[in-house]
Amino acid sequence: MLLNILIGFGVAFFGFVLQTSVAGVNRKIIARLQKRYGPKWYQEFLDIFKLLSKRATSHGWIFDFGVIMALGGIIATAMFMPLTNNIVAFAGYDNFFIFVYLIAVGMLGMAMSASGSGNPYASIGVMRALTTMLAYEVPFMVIVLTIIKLTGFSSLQAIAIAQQASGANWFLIALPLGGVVGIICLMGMLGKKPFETYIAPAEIASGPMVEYGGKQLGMLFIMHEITVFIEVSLFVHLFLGGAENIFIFLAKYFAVYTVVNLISNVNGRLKIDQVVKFYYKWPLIMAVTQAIIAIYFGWVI
Amino acid sequence: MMNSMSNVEFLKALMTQSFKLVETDVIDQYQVSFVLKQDDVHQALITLKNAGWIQMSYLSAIDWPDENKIELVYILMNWERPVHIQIRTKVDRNDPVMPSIINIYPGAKYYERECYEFFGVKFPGNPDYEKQLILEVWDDMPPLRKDFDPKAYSDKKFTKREYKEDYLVLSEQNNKKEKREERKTRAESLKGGQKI
Amino acid sequence: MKSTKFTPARKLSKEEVDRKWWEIGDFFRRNSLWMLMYCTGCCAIELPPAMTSAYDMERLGMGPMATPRQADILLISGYLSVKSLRRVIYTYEQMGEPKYVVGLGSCPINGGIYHDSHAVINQLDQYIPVDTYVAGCMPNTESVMNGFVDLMEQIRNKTANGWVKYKENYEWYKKNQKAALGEVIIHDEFHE
Amino acid sequence: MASIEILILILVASGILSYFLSKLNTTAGSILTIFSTMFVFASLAYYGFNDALVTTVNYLPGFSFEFTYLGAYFAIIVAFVYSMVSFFHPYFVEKYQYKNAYNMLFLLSLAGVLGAFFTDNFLQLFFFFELIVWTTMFLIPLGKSKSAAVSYFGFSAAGSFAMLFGIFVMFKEVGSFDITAGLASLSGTNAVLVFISFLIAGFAKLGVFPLHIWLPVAHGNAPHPFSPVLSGALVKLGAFVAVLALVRISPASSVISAISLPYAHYIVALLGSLSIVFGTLMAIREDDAKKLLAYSSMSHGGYIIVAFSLLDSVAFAGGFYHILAHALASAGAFMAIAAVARQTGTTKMSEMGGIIHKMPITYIVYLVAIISMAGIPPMGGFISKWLIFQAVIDKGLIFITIAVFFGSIGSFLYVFRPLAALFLGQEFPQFKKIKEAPILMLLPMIIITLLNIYTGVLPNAILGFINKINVEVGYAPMVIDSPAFTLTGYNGVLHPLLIAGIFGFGVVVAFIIFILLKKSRQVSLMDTYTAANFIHTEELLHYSVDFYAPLERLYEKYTTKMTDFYDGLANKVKELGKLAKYLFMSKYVEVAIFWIVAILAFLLWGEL
Repeated sequence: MLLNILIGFGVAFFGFVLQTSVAGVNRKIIARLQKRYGPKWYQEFLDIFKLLSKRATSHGWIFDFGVIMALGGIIATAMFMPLTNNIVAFAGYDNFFIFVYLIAVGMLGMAMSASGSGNPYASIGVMRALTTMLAYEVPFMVIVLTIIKLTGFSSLQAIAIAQQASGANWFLIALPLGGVVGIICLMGMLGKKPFETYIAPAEIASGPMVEYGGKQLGMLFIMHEITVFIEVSLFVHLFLGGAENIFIFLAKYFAVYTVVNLISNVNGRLKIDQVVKFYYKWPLIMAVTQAIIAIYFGWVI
Repeated sequence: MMNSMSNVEFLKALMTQSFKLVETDVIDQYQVSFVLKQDDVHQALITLKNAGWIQMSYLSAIDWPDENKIELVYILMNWERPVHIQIRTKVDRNDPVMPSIINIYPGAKYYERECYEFFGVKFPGNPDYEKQLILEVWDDMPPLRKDFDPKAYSDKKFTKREYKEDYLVLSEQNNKKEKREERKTRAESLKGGQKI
Repeated sequence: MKSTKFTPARKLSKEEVDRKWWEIGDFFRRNSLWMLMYCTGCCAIELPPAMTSAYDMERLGMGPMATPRQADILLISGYLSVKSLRRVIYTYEQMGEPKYVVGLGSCPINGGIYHDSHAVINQLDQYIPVDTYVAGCMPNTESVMNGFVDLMEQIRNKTANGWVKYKENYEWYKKNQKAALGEVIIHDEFHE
Repeated sequence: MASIEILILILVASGILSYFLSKLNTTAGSILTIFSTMFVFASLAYYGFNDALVTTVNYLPGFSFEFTYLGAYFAIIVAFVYSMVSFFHPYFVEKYQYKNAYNMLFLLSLAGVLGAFFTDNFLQLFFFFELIVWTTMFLIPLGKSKSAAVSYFGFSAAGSFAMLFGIFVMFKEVGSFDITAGLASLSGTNAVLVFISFLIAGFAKLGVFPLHIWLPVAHGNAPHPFSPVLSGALVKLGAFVAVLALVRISPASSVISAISLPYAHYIVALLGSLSIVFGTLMAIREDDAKKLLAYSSMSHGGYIIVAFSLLDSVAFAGGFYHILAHALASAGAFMAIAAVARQTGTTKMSEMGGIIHKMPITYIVYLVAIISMAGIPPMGGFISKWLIFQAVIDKGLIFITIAVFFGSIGSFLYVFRPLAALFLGQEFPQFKKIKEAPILMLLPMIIITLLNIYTGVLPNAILGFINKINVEVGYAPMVIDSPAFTLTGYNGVLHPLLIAGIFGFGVVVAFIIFILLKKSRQVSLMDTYTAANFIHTEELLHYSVDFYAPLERLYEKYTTKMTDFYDGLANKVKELGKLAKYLFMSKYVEVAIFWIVAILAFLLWGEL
């Protein structure tokens, strides 16, 4: 049991390092896209450690407790995440719903702490974040329902192995509409443009982050990196057939994150009600069609 | 062209028949300036507003220390007849008082507050013309009066940076010298205000 | 025969440990400087070329930030009127330590062309400590970038300690602010 | 050895006693209420779990009881909520007019609940139903709103008369009022009739979609200590009747092959999911905290209906567990709001802010309650929602899935709003004086909080009891692995204890990181980022009015449709009443006599 916990913590730490480096590399890629030289690939590490080394301001105990709860919830979620077919901390218990709902604990903690800062911008940002969540979660859930119904498992590892067993027939290909919906919903989860309405630095002063500085902001950055790791690897396991070994995982992970990042960098920003309307129009329709085709008619490529 | 000229004519007719104008100045086809007695201003504004000059663009003021007057300029705009009107009147500089016009143009409220702040013109009838609007915690005479010396104020309030020696170096090459000389003469000639 | 007496490593005192940590922190701080741009004057126009592909500021790890809590540098770009000086002081006191101030243009240095205005202050470092000045009216972009590199050098040699000075000479700064502004925090109908 | 009859008699007696005791001293009556409810709950829980409740009848002629696990489960939950809420009485009852009647009605309604859950006879069930309806109908207006009581009574009466109709239809066919035997032996159109009429009764009590109007009105305007009972306990009565209908009756309706579910049950499930979506959307745009929670209990009633209409053992387990989890969660949330309302005097979220700095314990209680309500681990709501998801996904019900997940994500939105607007945010000057709630009010809230966590961490004991119910109503027990604390659904295994432990581990790690770093500087709430402007009033820095305005704008023009429909209906009924008044109560006696004779002739036409 202790060994499992250590493995899980290792997975979480690995996720943090991986995502931070990938994010740095992506910053350089985007810089080259804009004909700039770009920062060092380890710039994100520098930022985070710089923040941790600064002296922060605090608005009372809920402000700090929320941050701790957020980071703790996200670390706990990442500890359940399988990396490959055989690297998983708690085999069999990596239930899909854990990831969806245990992440929510972290989100709730961050929202609490942000509202506890007593800044209206923070509350507005939290409101937008929750509304965006309401928007992207439902189509995503319908697709995941289809996948679970087809495979018969809700454990990520089992789903990945099932895809590999069927001759690398990834659900991105087997359920084409669902794959598109998955990518769109992933962009919403990661808060990438055009769905980054709740950060909006020029508009509501970076939303929930408005009052943070120093170590609280640094911990929230760590939390954000681990959250991105969880969401991207969810996508990898659900739609890209997981990974036999760690290198395949790294390759798929990097590919997914870079593609999403490139798509997002040629987009503007939607208004929040436009986000809701968008998700409840095309992605939901596509998801439901895909589900009906796949479940009731059994047409799977 | 024709239309705008007719606008100016219409305007001059309107003003001359109802007020005795001290001076009328047609700047161009889109700008006319009337100088009125202080008592006629309200009546003139009402007339013009009824005639369609519904927008009070700005209330400006000019300080004339040597004739000891402050000139108020009400700038009006009409959106049907494209003519800017300047209603000018002069008030006494020692105790400048001008009844407020917020009953005619409510938007003038803040212009009057600003005018009080920068020129010290009092506007009885405007409930809070004495409240500070732009200058926060101002502690000196109205700063746009001509006899207000901003340099002295700045020296008094804001610490200056001391330099050990004056770094201004004038090169002695002739062409540069001539240039400087003629620039100086031109500046002198412009002092009086009349063009060369 | 040489004695093989074992000499234990000298125990580091607390100050030395703190200094080591501080140097490590300085490395991170000078490599990721986040700015809060208080675009008070015309010199702000020099920042877009500094940030975009001409002189890519991000390669130094610098970037714009939204709020004073997150920022390290308070960037005073251009002349500073009395009203905005109040806001600048309020913002500066909200920033988390360590914090640095960079003044762009000649106006923060000696008033520049506004040296005799009744509404513009002449010397910024009387009111808040300034770590780096970039002279020029307006300074061109190379010198702006150079100013930031200088700030990094100062952080490396621990000379960029304006925030310490501000804490030590707090009364002096407050006295200057009172003398120039009357009061810093304004109560009036627009702020209630 | 405790006999149900004895318990009911104890409740009635202590009710009457407390009436006179309250005349002398209100607090004494409230204390008596606390003790009697505690005693009833304790004996029910003890003997119920060891199924040693005696059902013999000695003193009440004509009454007969039987012990079913189903009834016992409901009865224990309801008695628990009653006993917890009764701790609030010493602080609230003085405020109300008819204060000495309050405790009596409270205890009588509990007696009615016990009878309703343990009876084996439909006429008694109806009798106890009416007892509950009448007692609570007199309790609700003490919150100073007559109209709330009227609408509550209207819907409840509709429900119970529908049930009476169903009972008679059943009696006509079966010839007995026995519950289990009677319902089991129904068939044909009668079965459909009874099914529908019982569902109407259940929906009306549970406040599910078409019959939900009374719920926010009654919950929102009921006395503060009675709202938890309404939402946590009495609403479950509807679930009880709905379970009777959905489980025991099998109306003749063909089965949809794709999802292996009868049409009738699928339609019921669709109604339940409609009520989930509707309640969520209405709760998101509600400004009164109590009404918000009322709408949330409407959407949770939808979850319960969906669970029971799936005809599936895991879904049943989820439904029963959801009844418990929602009872605890909503009781905790309502009690926290009641405590806040007692200290501040309002429940409007737009009028409050920064209560947390004065009432931290109440805040924690509310936080745990809403985490459970939103179905987030490690609280009870997650377990039940997980079980329901298992069944829904296993049957592949797409549209119900949309509703279920919409409700579960939307619940984040509406439960977070009181958190942000009421507890967090800027501290208003008028609330700088208030204190934390008194200890006797904190005690039950803390107990409920601990139970919320317990149900989320170690659900197996309770699920073991629920399995007995599953067997009783004729379904397979779901797989629970007691030593390893795991639950096995259709497509996955859940380990709540592990999740809770890992969550604790993560929090500990984060706490260590936090402690090791440099200590942060404490600043006041008003010293916040305002784009460098000097703001001196708290209200300007508190974002609480129209929290989700951009989202509300998308659907707010559709929100009044249902209420308009019911208002129209009410007007029709009024006109009918006017007509009858004109016909019979007119001052011309002969007209009335004429009409009565005419109607009698019409009725007797067949006989003559």
